[in-house]
Amino acid sequence: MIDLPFIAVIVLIMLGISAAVLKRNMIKIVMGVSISASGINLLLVALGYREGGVAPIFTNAPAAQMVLPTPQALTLTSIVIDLAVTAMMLSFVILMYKHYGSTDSRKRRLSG
Amino acid sequence: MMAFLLQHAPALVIALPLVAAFAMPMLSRLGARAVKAWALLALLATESLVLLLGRDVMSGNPHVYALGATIPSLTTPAGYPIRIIIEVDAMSAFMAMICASISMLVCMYSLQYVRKKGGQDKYYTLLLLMTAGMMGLVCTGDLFSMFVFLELLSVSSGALIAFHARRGESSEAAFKFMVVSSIGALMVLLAAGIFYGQYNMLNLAAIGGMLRFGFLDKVALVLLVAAFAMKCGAVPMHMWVSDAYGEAPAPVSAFLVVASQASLYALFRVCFTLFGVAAATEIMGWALVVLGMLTMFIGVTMAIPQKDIKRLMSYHAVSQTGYMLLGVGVCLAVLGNAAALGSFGITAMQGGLFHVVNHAMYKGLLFLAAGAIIYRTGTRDLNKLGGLAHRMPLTAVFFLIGAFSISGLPPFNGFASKLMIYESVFRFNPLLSVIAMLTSILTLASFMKVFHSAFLGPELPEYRGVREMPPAMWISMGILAVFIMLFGIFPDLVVQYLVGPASQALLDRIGYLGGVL
Amino acid sequence: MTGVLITGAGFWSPLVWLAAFLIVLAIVLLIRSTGRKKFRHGTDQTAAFFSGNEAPKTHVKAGNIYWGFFVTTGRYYRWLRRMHTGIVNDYVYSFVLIMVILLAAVTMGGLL
Amino acid sequence: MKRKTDKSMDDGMSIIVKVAAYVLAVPITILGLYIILHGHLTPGGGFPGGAVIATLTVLFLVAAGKEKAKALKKDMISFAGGVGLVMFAFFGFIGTGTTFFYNILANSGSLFGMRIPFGVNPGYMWTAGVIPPMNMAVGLEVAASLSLIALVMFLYTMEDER
Repeated sequence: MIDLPFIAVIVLIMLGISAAVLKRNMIKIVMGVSISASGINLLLVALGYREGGVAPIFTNAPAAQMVLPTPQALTLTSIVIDLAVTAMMLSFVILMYKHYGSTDSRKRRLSG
Repeated sequence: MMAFLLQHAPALVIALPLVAAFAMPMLSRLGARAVKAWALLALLATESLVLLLGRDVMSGNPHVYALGATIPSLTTPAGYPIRIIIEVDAMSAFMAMICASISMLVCMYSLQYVRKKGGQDKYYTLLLLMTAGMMGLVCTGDLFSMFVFLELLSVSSGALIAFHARRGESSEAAFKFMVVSSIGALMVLLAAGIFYGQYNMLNLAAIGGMLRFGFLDKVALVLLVAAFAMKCGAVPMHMWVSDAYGEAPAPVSAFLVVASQASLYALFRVCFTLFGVAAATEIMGWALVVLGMLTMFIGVTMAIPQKDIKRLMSYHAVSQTGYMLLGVGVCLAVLGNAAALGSFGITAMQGGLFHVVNHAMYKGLLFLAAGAIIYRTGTRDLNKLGGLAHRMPLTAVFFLIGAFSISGLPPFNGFASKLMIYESVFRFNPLLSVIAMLTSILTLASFMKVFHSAFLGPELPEYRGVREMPPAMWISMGILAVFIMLFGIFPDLVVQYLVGPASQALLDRIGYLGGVL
Repeated sequence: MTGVLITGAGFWSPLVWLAAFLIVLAIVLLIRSTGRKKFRHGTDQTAAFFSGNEAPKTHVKAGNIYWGFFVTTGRYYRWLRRMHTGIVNDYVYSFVLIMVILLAAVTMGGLL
Repeated sequence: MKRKTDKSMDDGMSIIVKVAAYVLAVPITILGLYIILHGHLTPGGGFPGGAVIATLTVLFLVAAGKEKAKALKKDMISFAGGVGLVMFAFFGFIGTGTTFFYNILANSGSLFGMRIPFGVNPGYMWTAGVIPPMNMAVGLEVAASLSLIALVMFLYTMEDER
């Protein structure tokens, strides 16, 4: 059963990338990137799990082996970065919608 | 004081531009002049720190710095590396020097180029953030920090590409750039996760020391190589480059070239230091060589028909990246074969790394020259330009220097590095060398097209009022031009004191691992 | 020796090249100076020869340069244009494609 | 792309929504501050707490509408963000006597410098050295930046529809 999170991770990443490849709506492309990022965050959190370990919170902690909080720190950092990236991409979509009047990725002016 | 600065220089070169960027929203209340002075001062300080650090590192004294430890060199307090560890060897110092120098010159150029009302503080904040991202990317010794700095670099450069947001095209270019670079960065994070799951480590040296090279490691290798090759613009993942470089403001394009070089550094670091001989180096080396050949040829042939001056130059930036991939890829392919490595592998790598610094300089000069044309005439369409040499002779001279250098004409610096690549690659596979030379010829042809259509011909009536560019712009371009000449006339000294130690450091995998463990 | 770059198979000395360049330049200037006497500005000598007619003051625009080259390589360029669509989905697709090819190469290479 | 003017959003939503938003503002602020201040004791810290406080801005924007939103000064918000970031960097730099980011206050006995007794503990506030001040700096920065993002996007999209 321990492999279940990893299967979910692969499914999420594939889902996100296929949305970025197949969807024409740019907002859906942004959503695809976000879904991929969530999949990778899930991977990092899943890697932090150790059987019999205690969550690395010092307050009220039982006297047992604590897990190393590195994956949690990584996940938090990655969430922050993902937020910044998503906000950036959405603002570009807003700007493009204003100029081109469409959120279709095929309506572009730069090519060749 | 000097010793203190030197000891903490690895952390300070990243922290200084970062803090300068943080303080910018407060300084912006003092007006545009204060903002410009602050940005230039911060980048000057970074540059001098990097030079101080680089001189020490190049003399065979790599620095390792553990953030937050009781002493800076305490990397393994419990027998394994913890904390964020910055490791600056000669290769990192080499790249850091390029990044710091170009960022300073770009900032100097921007003082008069960027005229947008109300956006000045944001522009310089983003420029400083980009510098910090690059510095972090080339100095860090940790896979996760690499991801963080890569994203810092992408986000700030994405915002700078869309700096002139009233043009729809720049938002479009920035959007495409952000989508591909965030997916690439996610793949780097996925690789970091794969390594963490197997070895419980994120430090490059520690992972390198424990590498088993099973299936998952191969997957991680592919993810990292594909992501960094995409970030440096290898064909067929290069399409974002022409959009982003073409639509960004001219100094930002010059700086984005260096950002791509930083990704290239990460690619080399992963291939040589993290995996080394243990990886399927022959296959990986051939993969890089094939990518390099495609990049070179398709980049240059796409450049010839372009009508937008900056888009043309961005395809050349793609094409030149191919030379670096070729040179270093050949070295990677013969890494397991000591005889071949000694006879031509090291020279090929030195040629590739020499081309990195040359490319950063001449491509920067060319983009800045294109910026001067756009600044004075207001158009970037080559069909509308003509006869500018009558009015802007200095720009024409600088453009010619850059064009000769990128086409590999003696005695400019591009010739020296290209000659090293041709001759060493010829002994690996003659066909590759022939294609590389053909690419150079096509490069010259396409730059002659630009020079003819923009600068030569009779004076056009619409550009009668055009003047020479303002001083801050030509001073920064002049510095670049002088360095291009110097590097062209004394290539042996550059190879001996800069490129040689860098290539040695890249090959010295044991030394890099031993710095931390 | 200073000023000599070892380039794998041979060497490259910019200083020698510069010296040779200067010597050739001096010879060229010498030859040029012998012909200066017959040269007069503002006469037909300086005008371009255009079948005896007045040469038009036109500028060849960028779009017309290398016209023949593009005619001969038309098929290659049509293929390139098809490749450079400028659609963001294709950008992501090519990235995924390269990743798959590399993965196949690296894992299959281990088996061989 | 011109759209029909939608005046209904200029003054925000109905009075019920406004009152509910104002009532909710207090618990949201308290929750955010709690998460920031206890960042070194419980899961959370500067980023989540700051994000919670930034939802306050979003709530205000949605409830009060465009006209009131213009009262928020973008310069002031970005200034606050800069203060937070510089504070964070300052706490990084004060450790430079030892190493960058060295936790100089931990176990020193001064502010936030209490030694932690080993074993089960109820959570002591004055511990962890420079981490709580850094959390506060990050909280300020994140609250300001996310508010700024929401404000700019809100004003920009509203302008678009005029």
